[in-house]
Amino acid sequence: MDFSFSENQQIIAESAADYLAKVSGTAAVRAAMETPGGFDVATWQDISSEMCWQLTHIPEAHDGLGLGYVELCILLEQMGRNLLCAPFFSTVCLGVNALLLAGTDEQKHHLLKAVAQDGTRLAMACAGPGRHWGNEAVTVEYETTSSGVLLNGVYAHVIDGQTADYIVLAARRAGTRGNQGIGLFVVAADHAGIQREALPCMDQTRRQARISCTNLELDAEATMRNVGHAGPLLEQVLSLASIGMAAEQLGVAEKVLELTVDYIKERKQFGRPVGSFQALKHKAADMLLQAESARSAVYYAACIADEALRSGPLASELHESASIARAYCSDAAFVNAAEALQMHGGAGFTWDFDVHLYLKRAKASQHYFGDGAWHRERIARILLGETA
Amino acid sequence: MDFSFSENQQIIAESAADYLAKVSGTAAVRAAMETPGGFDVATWQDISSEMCWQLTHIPEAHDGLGLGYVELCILLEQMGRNLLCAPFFSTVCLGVNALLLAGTDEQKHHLLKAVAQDGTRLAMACAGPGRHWGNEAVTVEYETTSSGVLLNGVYAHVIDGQTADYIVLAARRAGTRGNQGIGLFVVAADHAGIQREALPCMDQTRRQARISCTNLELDAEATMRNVGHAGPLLEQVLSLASIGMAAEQLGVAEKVLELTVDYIKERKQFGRPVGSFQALKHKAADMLLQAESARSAVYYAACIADEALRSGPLASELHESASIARAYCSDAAFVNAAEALQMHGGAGFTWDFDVHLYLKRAKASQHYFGDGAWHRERIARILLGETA
Amino acid sequence: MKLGFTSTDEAFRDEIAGWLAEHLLGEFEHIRYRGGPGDEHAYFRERRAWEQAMAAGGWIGVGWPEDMGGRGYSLEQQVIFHEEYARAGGPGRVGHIGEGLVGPILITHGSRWQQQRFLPGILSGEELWCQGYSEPGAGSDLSNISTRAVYDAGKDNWSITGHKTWTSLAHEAEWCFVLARTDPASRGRHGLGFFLVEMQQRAITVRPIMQLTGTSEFNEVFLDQAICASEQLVGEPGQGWEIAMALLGFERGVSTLGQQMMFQNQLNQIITVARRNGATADSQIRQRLAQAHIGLKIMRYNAMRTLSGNMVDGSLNRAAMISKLYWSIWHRELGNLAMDVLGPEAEVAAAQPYELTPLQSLFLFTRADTIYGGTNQIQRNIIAERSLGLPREPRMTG
Amino acid sequence: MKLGFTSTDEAFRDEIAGWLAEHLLGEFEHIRYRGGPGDEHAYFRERRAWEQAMAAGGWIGVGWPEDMGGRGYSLEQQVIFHEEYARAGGPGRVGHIGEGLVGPILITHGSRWQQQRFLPGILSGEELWCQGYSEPGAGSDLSNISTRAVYDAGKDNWSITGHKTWTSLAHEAEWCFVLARTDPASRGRHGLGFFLVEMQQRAITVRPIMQLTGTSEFNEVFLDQAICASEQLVGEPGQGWEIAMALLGFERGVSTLGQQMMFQNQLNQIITVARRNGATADSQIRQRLAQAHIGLKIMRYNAMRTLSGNMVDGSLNRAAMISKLYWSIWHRELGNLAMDVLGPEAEVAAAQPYELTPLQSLFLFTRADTIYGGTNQIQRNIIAERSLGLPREPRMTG
Repeated sequence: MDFSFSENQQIIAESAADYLAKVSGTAAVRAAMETPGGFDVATWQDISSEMCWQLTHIPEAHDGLGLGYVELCILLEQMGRNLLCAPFFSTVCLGVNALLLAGTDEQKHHLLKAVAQDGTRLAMACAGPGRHWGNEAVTVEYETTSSGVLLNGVYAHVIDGQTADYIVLAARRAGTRGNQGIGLFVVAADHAGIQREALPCMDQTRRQARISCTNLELDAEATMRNVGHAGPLLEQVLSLASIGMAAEQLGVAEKVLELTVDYIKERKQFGRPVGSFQALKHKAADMLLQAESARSAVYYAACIADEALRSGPLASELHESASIARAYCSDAAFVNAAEALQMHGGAGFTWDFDVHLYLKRAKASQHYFGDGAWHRERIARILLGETA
Repeated sequence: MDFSFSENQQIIAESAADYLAKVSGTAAVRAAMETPGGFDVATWQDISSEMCWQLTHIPEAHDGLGLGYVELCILLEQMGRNLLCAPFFSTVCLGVNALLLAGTDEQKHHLLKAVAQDGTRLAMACAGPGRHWGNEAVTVEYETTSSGVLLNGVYAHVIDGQTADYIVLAARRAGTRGNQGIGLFVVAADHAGIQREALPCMDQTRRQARISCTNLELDAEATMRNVGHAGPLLEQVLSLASIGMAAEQLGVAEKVLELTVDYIKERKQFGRPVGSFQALKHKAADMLLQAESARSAVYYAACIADEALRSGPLASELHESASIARAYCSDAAFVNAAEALQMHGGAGFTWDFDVHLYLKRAKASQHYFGDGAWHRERIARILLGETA
Repeated sequence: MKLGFTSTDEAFRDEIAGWLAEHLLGEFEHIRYRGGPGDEHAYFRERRAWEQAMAAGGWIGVGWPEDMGGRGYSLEQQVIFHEEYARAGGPGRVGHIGEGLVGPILITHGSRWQQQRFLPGILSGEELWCQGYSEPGAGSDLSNISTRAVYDAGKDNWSITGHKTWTSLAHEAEWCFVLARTDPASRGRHGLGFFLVEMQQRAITVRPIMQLTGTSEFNEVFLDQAICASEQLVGEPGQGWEIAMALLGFERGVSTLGQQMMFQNQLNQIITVARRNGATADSQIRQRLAQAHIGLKIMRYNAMRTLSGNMVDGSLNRAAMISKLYWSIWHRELGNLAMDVLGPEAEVAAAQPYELTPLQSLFLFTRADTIYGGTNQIQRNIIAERSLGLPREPRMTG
Repeated sequence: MKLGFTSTDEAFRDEIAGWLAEHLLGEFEHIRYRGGPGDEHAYFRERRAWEQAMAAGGWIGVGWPEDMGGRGYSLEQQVIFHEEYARAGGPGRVGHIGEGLVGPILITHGSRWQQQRFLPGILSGEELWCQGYSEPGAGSDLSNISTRAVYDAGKDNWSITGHKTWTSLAHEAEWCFVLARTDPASRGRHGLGFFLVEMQQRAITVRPIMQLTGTSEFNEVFLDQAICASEQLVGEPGQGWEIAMALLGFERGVSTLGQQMMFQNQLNQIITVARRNGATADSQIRQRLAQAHIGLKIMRYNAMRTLSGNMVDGSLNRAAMISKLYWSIWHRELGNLAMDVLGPEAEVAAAQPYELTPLQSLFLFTRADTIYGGTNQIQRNIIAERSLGLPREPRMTG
């Protein structure tokens, strides 16, 4: 048992921090978030072709770096700290994970190579309109035809759906419910039968799209493994994605604490730095507690994610550890960002200070892939042995 | 609209405070709580025959003082502040209210007079074992016989059940559920067929008993109004009782704040009174906010209780205002008592300081007649128009 | 203690409700429910016109004494007035600073000349006011004011130089009341003056502050030797702090009941969303909706207690002391609840580039409720020291 | 980063688990799960015997270096040891202060003589220790110690006079380590000495403190010219504070994992109650049970991080800095949750006159978790100042 970063992992973290300080500083973020696509194409090119971050946990057999989920989360934490505007999360935490778990050899060979070599962007569409995620929220239906399948329906909130090259679609056999009848498909985003509508978002650093499928015809090539029984696969992909987002949230929770500590050391009221007042010191201490605990939850879950991807002995802990990480980090990031804004006083309320960007990212993140209450209820079911 | 105390109400509050300072100081409470019955008989005699507090809201027609529920809550607030050990709440908030709302003229005439003249003690038994209160929690069943009714079953937590002279029993017609088939009965506590077992309690200032009915035979005289359809009456009695207990909780929330403020003004650490440290000052300010808001909730509900007892235009607000008062005051009393203990440091953890007595009363009170979550859920149903 | 209103009061309720129903339409129809906090930048011209329509109807200064041009309404009637105004979706008042703060302070502390000069403009809705309290270096610590006022005996006027911030309406108002230091040697609460300054002068520059919502309703105000005639100093030099504090007292008056009706409208919106998207099936959301409802009811009861304990003079009782802390925390959580009821939808804005929905603005804007007008940290200090008599912090300065 | 244990470690797990299964029965059967915090007064004689049985089995000081009489087990093995001990319901250790605090501090700061004199007694389970830190006037502010130690050159010993409080085991322990002022002119952290004092002397009086539970496991200790031989002073006069702080560091060592297994046992009990009385159908309770589970898991992960960041020397990293604040808040809420899961039943005690159930004791006793060993206010100050480098409060004294 060793729960500290290896030297390599330390180096990855530091170099990522240095790199992102260059390409994703405040100015860069504020520029990228105003662009129609929501990210800077050159930066994405550089990340995908020079840094090759998207290859981190892809096995070498598929031209990946063959590193682990811990290394991936180290990068995601740094991206969260810097509010990196890029289709990285959607491509890697959703797209790549879906391919790794549910892709056919053909699909893996073809698409993972594209991701590796051309910085191809992936996205995943699963939930329909409403407040839910996961299998029960899949509303798009597929029916089998002579030539393949036909998809109809709407996906409400697809992260980076507007700019993705390929999209993984979750659909259910017409008439099924809950975990039943789920199928996964992967298709070029410009495929006829797919309409994409970019949605204006409160958090400008992460975009989402509304995607409609109208008689979308797909053949066997597009069909992923276990069609009609892919519910468990989808749930695994979402848990892996949740762990990745928890890592981003950890980055947010830590960064807002640093911004705040720097500010309250400088800002003076009543003739002393406001950071010398107990009320603010104690809030800062609570923020540290949140951030440090979030760190523990994220990296434990990341280790479990590796187990799951490699079917290790602890693989069965995937959903539990993902929900623990998400339930904790969703709140930690939001609470810390909210406290940070309060502790910045009037300044935090202005557009020019960055705190609000983190507050918006934190709030948006709370609602992807199940909010805190949803994950706690899932934990309760596991705890009380109510799930199979 | 006038939401301040009248002069008379001021006088009632002050004289009650003075009186209770004499008969229910720390020493008196600690003595009374060690007695088998849990209260000092002489004090109860004095309260009931000299002060006649139990007559406060009983109409003059029944030898009462004909004052309002506001006046009653003023007294209950003071009793809460002083942790008065006496069967007042059970007699007045449960027993008397049950008689006023569900008693036959005969029962009112007979029993209210007894309460008025001999300090007769009343109690009410409704909930069976388990975590619930209200109609759905009534598990004792009655069946109609030639001579009257036959009751069988167990009441789990009857406040002052062990020392009451008469007990109001809630039972349901065999086979019914929820609000259906509820009947109320009033019977001498020493009636054959009633077994009473005093329960040792964590809060020594308020006792409860377990009461079993084995083929308890009751005739028409014991049967209260609307037998078989008394669900709504029971719910009203419980709402009135809830408002009364909220008033006690208000008293607790205020008293622990005072104890704490006195303590932290005196106690020195790091060369200054601990009360000069922001962390403690801010907690004290939050405690004041809780106490003041609890006060508003209690006295608004008390006004509504009067409306309900006199079928005024706002009578329909009874359940809502009771749940608002209880949901808020249950938490306010507990949170304030818990903070008070923390702010007393090690001292609050000792038997000799009174804080723990208030903490125990606050915790016990949270669980009578529905906890905070239960009352919030009831509010939600009212808010969303889900109840008839 | 008694609840409810007399039949006279109810008749008055019908009168104001009727008047609003008749007038709050046509050119004003589209500004109903608009212009509240977070939306104060919206439809300014129309709301100024509406202010004057209100004036024409005699609905400004209803609580002022009649000899000051008000209507001397009873407390109950004022409560009813504010309730009905909010219930009808009356737009955010552009004259609220004049009517709610400047008027009352001039009535209690102003000279006869000041009353005659300024009250009519407020009552007619023709002169709007803004407030010049906060400074970059004097946010929570208002006593740290560094704006200076220098008296010119020759011209018999004051020359004011400094930098004010968080001034709403500054770009629209004709007048501003400014807290400035009349004694350059003074510190803290001493040596301050309370000035009534005309905004239309070269010496004053207004710069909007862009907020996290992407909109601007607050401004920075730069005064560079702005001129203020000596009769426009309220009270004496050195009385500024006392007057400023008295004025803050009025913020907690009857208008809070109108604010609460606005809160009620917002809560109702959220409940409507919950009904639509099925959030009412989520037991956590149900608890939080109930909590919001409970909190708002108690806020109202607190206000009723405050008002019953004759607050009209601006003196503070305990229920009043907690009011800012209470409502700001409640409102901030309401904004958060709005987002969580919406769930994933919460992200979707009204339009590109960055036009937010009302509920998104509510969420973001309420983040400031716990900051302006004295942060919650300051509120807690004040409560602890004034209401509970706890010892002051050791002060380094002031 | 890697999770899980090696096969060697797992073999060791079988060994300790096996030993416990064999020995924790018969005369010891009834003390399983007993004697933890809130229950330390229970079965003292049996637990002392058990301590010696542990010693006979060679299970005391497993983490100490071998040349100090320990077994020099690896971190993993120590973790496993504490986990299995708690899993088996091993009773609260009466020797934990000696093994966990005194031993390590003597190993790092003690003289050869002190090591030879005191370590064997700890390893054999024959000499128990208690700690003399807190004083009535020095609770949160440990540096305010007023107990005095006066050196007698003639007798070459120290005479110690003062009043210590919150001393558990004082009435049972043979030895006490006492923080006392060697320089009467000194203040604050300077001029303190760290003494090893024999409890069996007339000059020492022990008075139990009755707690809100009605039981007493803490005591007041009155020293009236208690004698302490000069070789029983650890380090030099004036080094007391440094040594005391180093000792506090050990509190956050591997033993925390054992504590967490005890927490797990308590949570399991609560879940059992919830299953029995239907609380599992209450969505609020479900959320809180999940919250408790999440909190405990993360507490474990925090501890794993702390341990992996070689904490053996007692140095503090960030995850360690928060540990007391974290677990005390979690545990206090667990006690509260226990009551709320029980609902109305929570009130019913075990027996007259005032014998509480284990869950009632948990509820009441955990109220102290956020107080002793540095209140949470102090914990937050330390975290803010040491981990975040925020400025200190202006100090009046010390």
